[in-house]
Amino acid sequence: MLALLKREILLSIRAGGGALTGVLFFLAVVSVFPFAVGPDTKLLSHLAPAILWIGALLASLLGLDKLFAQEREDGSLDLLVMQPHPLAITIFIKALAHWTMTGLPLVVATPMFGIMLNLSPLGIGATMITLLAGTPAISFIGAVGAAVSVKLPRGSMLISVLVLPLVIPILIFGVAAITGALEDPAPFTAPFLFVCAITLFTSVLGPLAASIMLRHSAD
Amino acid sequence: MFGEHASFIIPSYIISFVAIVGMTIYIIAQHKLRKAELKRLEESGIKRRADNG
Amino acid sequence: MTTETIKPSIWAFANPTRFNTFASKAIPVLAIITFALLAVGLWMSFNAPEDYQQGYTVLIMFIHVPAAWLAMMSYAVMSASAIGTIVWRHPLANVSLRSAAPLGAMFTILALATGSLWGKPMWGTWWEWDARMTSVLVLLIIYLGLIALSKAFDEPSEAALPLAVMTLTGAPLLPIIKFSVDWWNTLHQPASVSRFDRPAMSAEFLYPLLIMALAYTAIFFTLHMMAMRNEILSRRIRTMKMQAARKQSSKGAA
Amino acid sequence: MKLIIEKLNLNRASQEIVSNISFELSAGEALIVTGENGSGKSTTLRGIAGLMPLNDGSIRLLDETGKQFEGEVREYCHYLGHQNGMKPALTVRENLDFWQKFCGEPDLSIEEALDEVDLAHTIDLPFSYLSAGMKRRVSIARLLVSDRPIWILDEPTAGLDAQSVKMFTELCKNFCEGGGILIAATHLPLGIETERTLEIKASN
Repeated sequence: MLALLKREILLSIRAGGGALTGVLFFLAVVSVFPFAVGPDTKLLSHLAPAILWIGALLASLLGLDKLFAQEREDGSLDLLVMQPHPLAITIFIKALAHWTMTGLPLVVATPMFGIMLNLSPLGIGATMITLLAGTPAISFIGAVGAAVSVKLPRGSMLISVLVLPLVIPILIFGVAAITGALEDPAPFTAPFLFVCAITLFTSVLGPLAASIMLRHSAD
Repeated sequence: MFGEHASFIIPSYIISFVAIVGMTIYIIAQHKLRKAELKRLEESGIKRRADNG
Repeated sequence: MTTETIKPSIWAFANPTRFNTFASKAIPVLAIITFALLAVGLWMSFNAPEDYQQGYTVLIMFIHVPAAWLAMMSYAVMSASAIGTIVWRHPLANVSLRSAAPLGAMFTILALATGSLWGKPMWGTWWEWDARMTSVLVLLIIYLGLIALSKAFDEPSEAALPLAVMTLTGAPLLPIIKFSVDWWNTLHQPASVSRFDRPAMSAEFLYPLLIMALAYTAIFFTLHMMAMRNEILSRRIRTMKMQAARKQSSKGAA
Repeated sequence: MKLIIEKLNLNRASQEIVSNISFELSAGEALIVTGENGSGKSTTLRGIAGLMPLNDGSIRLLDETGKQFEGEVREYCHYLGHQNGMKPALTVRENLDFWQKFCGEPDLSIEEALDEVDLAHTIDLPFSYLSAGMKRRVSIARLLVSDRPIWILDEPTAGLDAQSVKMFTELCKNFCEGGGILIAATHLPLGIETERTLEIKASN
């Protein structure tokens, strides 16, 4: 399983640098916002948690279409499915690797974007923690979307349509937790714990559902 | 009738009616079409077999 | 040789054929029940007294709330069908799932449209990011995504499992979405009181509402059964066309 | 060890492709599956490899005492399909190393396996640099790096030149002599003593 993680990470570094593309996309989304909203720093810092989360959400959807479709194209999927390892664990690792190469770089890049959006250090910290806890769920649910559209040649739009409504709770609680950390009466712990709970729940649900799909996706 | 808000009440009933009846008509039309096609296929199927023999 | 080619199609359609025979008998009965319930429900609705707060707009509730309930019930029917597809691989389960999705979407759109028409005189705007309306909107996106997924495959039987898996993945997430949207709503508008939340509903509104809900349920099941019958027919047509094509090509080869 | 296939029946897009295939193979035996294009050779092999849901029938793997092996039969199989299952962006070594670790039961080392297919010199080249025939040979080397008692090969010699085919039949012979069970869809006989042929006809 460690071998799979290593291979996935190697692949995303080699083939076009999936990790960098994600951060680049994040940068593009974040820097487009001020053009739409105006350069008002006060407004931007108020909107910053939302901008960062939406950017992360969209960036996390990148590359999901390739998660299983590419494996299927080159015949690897058959071999992955045949092995004695529980398929759900294999999928869990693949989703985790996807997160490592898309979600995790965003967490690391957040301080820079936070400064650009005039977010306070506390806000930056809160954003990083909620992104760290929340973005894995997008990869886990995304794995289901990737699995059901594994046979569709142009599935990436469909995956986004299927996955986005399901990750709304993550967005709501993630942004709410940041707001909670910044503004006094609003709570931080409760929404943050919801984020963690949803991520844990989807880490089981996503790989299990995707494994049912891939196990029986006869060719 | 229906007081000052009639312009909201009547459209909402009309919309619901149109949607449900429209869906029903659509489904019935599809049913007719498919029945006809099935009949056509069955007839042409017999013909094809006759050609063979 | 001939028996061999016929065997799989008989095997595959044994149950659907029986279903179609059953449906032909059941649909008229269901239709009569639907009309009866609808007639009673509408009669009771229009004879309900004017609400002291909402005036006659309460009339919209009698078609809005059932539509919203049916929007959720369609998803429950779809989830049950999804289990049927995954666990028993029953062809009828997939037919049921595919047929229920457009109906669910229709009721969701009706809930949104009537909700908006109810909201305008109440809130003064056509759209309010009210907790219930927002959840129903998310539900609509999910329905449309599932319909798009079911249409994305060339071969309907290939869509069966993807559709079932996606539907079932959504099922446990729906309550979480509902909860999060409610939570989000109270966070942002702590003062606003949802118009749809009425602490206690008097019997004069409750009974017509319940009858209307039953009528809507009957509409759903009637249309669902009719749509399922259509789906089975269209598959039979497909199989026949494919067999004809194969016969043609084997003739060409020989 | 005995592989027993009974009344295999497979569907594809709700059309029956393969019907009523039964055979038994003991350790050291090879089965060559033949048939015209579209007759269901690949489907049969995929079915045995556990990659297609069985419409009917059973696949069992028994040991000498007649006891069934633990787990699914597919876990005891190597499958070589039309595609090679290798990542073009990774080197030959990285590709084989991954499959060896992921499949477990390491057998030959990567260097030894590549030696067997005469590709020792390509070990650090990216897989995408290789020619089609070399790619095929790397995926044959994959069969050697992990130990599996059953090989299921779908057109294994596609794209191989005469010399490589000879090398490959040699490998198959060795595998069977070592007590392996081999099922291959191929046009040419492998020249294994225990070789049998199963012809599949299109079911309609």
